[in-house]
Amino acid sequence: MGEKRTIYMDHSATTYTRKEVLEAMIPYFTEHFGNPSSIYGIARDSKKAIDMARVQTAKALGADPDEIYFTSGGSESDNWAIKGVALANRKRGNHLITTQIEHHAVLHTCQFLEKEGFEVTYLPVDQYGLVDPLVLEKAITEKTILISIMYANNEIGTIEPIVELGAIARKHKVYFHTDAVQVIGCIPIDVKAQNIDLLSLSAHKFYGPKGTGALYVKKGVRIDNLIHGGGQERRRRAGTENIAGIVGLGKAIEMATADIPGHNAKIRSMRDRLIKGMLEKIPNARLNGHPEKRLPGNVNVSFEFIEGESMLLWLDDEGICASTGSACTSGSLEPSHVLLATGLPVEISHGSLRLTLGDANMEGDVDFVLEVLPKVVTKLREMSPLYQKSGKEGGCNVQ
Amino acid sequence: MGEKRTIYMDHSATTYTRKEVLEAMIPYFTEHFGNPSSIYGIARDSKKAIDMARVQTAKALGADPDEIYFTSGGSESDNWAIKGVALANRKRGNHLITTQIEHHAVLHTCQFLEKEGFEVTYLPVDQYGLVDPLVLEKAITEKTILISIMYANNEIGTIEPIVELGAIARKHKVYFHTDAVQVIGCIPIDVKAQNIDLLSLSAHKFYGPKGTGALYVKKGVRIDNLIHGGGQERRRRAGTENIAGIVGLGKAIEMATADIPGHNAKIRSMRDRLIKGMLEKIPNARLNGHPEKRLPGNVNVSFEFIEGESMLLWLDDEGICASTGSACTSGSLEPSHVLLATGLPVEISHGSLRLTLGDANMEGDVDFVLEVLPKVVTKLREMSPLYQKSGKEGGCNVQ
Amino acid sequence: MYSEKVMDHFKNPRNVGEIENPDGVGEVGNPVCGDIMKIFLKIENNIITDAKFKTFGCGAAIASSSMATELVRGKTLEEAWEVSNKAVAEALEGLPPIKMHCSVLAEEGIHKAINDYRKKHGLELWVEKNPHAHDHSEDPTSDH
Amino acid sequence: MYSEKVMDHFKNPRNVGEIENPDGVGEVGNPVCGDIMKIFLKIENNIITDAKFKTFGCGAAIASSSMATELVRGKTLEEAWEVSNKAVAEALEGLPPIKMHCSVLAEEGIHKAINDYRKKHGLELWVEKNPHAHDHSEDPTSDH
Ligand SMILES: Cc1ncc(COP(=O)(O)O)c(C=O)c1O
Ligand SMILES: Cc1ncc(COP(=O)(O)O)c(C=O)c1O
Repeated sequence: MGEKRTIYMDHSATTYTRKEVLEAMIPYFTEHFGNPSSIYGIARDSKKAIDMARVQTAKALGADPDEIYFTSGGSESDNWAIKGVALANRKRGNHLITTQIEHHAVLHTCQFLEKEGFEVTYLPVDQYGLVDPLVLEKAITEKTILISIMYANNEIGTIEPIVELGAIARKHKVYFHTDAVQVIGCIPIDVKAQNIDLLSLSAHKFYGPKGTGALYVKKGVRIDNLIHGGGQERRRRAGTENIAGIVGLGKAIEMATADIPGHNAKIRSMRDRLIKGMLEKIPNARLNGHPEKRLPGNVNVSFEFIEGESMLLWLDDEGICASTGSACTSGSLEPSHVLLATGLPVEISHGSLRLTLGDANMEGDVDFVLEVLPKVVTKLREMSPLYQKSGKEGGCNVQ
Repeated sequence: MGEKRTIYMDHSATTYTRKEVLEAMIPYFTEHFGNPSSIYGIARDSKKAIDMARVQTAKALGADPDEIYFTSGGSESDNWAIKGVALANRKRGNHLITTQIEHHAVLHTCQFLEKEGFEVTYLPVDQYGLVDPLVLEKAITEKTILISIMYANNEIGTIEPIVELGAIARKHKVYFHTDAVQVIGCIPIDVKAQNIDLLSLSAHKFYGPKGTGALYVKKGVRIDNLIHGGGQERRRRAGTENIAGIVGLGKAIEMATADIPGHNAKIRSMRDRLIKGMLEKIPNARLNGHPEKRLPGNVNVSFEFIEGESMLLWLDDEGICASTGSACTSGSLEPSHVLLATGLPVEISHGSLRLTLGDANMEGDVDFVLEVLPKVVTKLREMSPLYQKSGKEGGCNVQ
Repeated sequence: MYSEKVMDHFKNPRNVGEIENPDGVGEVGNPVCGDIMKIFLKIENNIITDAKFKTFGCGAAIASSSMATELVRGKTLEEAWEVSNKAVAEALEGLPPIKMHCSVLAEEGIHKAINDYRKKHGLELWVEKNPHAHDHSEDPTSDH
Repeated sequence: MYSEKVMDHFKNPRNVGEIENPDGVGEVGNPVCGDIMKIFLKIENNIITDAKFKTFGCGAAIASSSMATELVRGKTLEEAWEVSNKAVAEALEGLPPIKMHCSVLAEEGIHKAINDYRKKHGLELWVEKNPHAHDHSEDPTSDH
């Protein structure tokens, strides 16, 4: 695969660390390496750097700095938010509400809590992946202590009506958590205006380093610790701080939120051209997710009669980095739980492709994908026993 | 405090990241940044890098690579080991054994489990901080499912008889976890020969980056996940991998364990000269911890009649970075739980100083500290109402 | 994640296509599970003179079909019946553990096509020795 | 963590020492808690003409003793009694929340020394207005 250009269209899986971000981080490995809990000079430098990252993060979310807690990433933030609130509020009730299309960091945490005696309602979504606020409201019981609904879905890019959903939670005095891992830099966040009590984010989704995230916890929310130990993060998250990572997160969120409309306009125009081109050039293809309420960089299309991984391998051969479901499950044999929740038939969901655009892309990348992809689909369809050259009615020829 | 030289004697709190380690990490931020769960080329590079770090870590511990799980640090590893084993083995029993001198990452985790219905025995230690294997054996009941004893203490440097303690655990078929955060690069580890079932470590204690650690879990040990979600770390620890951090951990552990005897010889000779000099030059001072069974870099001395923080501030003024108890609690008003467990009176434990030597030190640093410290102690004693110039009998003049 | 051999057979699959008027056909798998293999055999004098396939599935499924058809060509039916999933996986220089079922599918496809032929010719159907004898064990040369 | 003013009073503490034949002495705190302050006052015509201290404690404890003795010098006993812990902390340009108790200790030390004087002179002892009135609140200018 030699010297070919790499076209990275998997920004929802992870992003590179921006140059400016890495540069901001470097001094904290070797020079200002002191443990921020110590009192001497070099430790005070680390402490100041963390304080600054906290201010940057708070500003990007419309929060107070002392509502921001740094973690090791989106998964830890999700685990902490959900287990922490569940355990701390057990006396008030044992019912949680989430959706069928959450990331596994939320779903598996909820399943863990079910084993511990909690009850969880997994809300359905419509064909576009949208949660219906009325359905949420009906699901709330006297025992509901937490609602956790993602801001936007990582696979199909659907943006949920968070403000409305949060307002319902608030009306019923139930804590509202949102997994905003995919939206930082794409949707302006204002936790106060948007009725959010807890919010998870992860730096490597917005050109920051991997292994660093944050949880916003509104002042007054009752939450247990997930990682117990030393007094870091105002006694709420133990462990010597990943100073360089935190500095990187702060810098990255500042840069990612500096001009969201400008960033989105550029990405969205590439995305729309890509979707249009794919659907025009390739028959028996359908767009997953919502046509408008979708992340600016997200393209998710299903191609009948073929399987996703073999598409990825061919695209990789052409230097195109893409994914099927979410990256974490692409080693798996199960079809995407998100696509199934939108009602897509299992056999078709196997043939879905996710391309997520971001700062690494240029218009030419779109052209190249539109040139390569139809050939790949044709090649695979030609060897598929499901594909009848006669046309669409090929369908699924189950034994 | 301007242009003065900084003498870093707080290696147990954290270390700088070694130059070679940082260099190994850099490409994984910007170039090989792919999500290792993906299948395309750049993601395979990340995957390979993680595999290599796993091999390096396994080798340093005498473990198999697939017994190593990367985490966000020592605290997470401790939390995971203890909660994970406790929850997964609840049916067999609800009793845990640990010691009174563990790091808070262990102690607070155990306290959390006590709230969840587990019973915990906190073993006492002798005046040197040693756990008595006979006392451990007596504490084991039919319900004991986990014994967690640190390899060496972070405050007083005492090295526990881990091999013997582990053998007792094995004899009684109880899982044995050790917090080895302080010993990597100081004591050769061989988990098989040393009867260890679970072992926590943290990269920033051996010249690796902060925010990365590992948990060794012997094959077959029943353990629940702590962070649920994606399938990373063979489905045991969710979250997009901190690739750069993991690469740094691998490189750091390889370098730290390449020549342990040589490293220790150098550090130990500085340590011994420092201890000897301090005790000779400063009256009413006593060494905490064991005279021989102690970490090569650890010096922990109590000075009567004065308080630790004011010592630290004066030392900082001279460019010397030191600590009182462990870094995480140095913002706290409580005297060290470790010193109290060794039987040191509270008022004296307030006046203790920890100096931990490491690769940043040279012989000249020892001379400088031996020159400065006696003056600091004298100055503070002169303003202490507890100090009677007449001599030792001053003692503690409690109201 | 895949060996070079797998990638070679994925990118340059041997024997793709259908055989007109095949002597035996076997279709296995299920689109719901994400893979279907259809094996076509030409059989003359108890010998497989041609083998082709069509496959809907992942890289490993395509490579396994390609390799399996390669392996049975020129063999007697008895010999072809003995081509195990393990043999397919080994010929591919290993498959990741979660992909071992693809080689199983290929073995089953061949068996089904052979029995299709035997049925058409009024011969007694051969039975799988032990449906659980397929080697699903982890392949130490690969990882997932 | 400490303001410049705290560091100045810690590094160059004013009024360290004992007063020979003091008119009032107050010792407060407890070595078990990690701080003891002993305040010595020289009082002439109801006015504090000299104040000294000896302190066992952290940086904030030493700085608070230094500042408190500075603040009461030259004051009448009535005025000195009104020097609150908050005044001490403010004069130090703030103390970290977990260190506010050091300023409380300083106030108490002064009070105790004044009452020691009053007792020696057969005067009625003054009582703390409200033992809980000390300002322990978080100081927004600092952090811990
Ligand atoms: C003995 C011991 N255990 C656990 C930890 C926690 O490690 P970390 O701060 O990397 O989470 C530390 C250090 O802070 C330690 O010294
Ligand atoms: C929506 C969503 N939530 C949570 C996560 C988990 O974040 P991380 O991998 O940083 O732990 C991801 C990404 O993997 C995600 O897309």
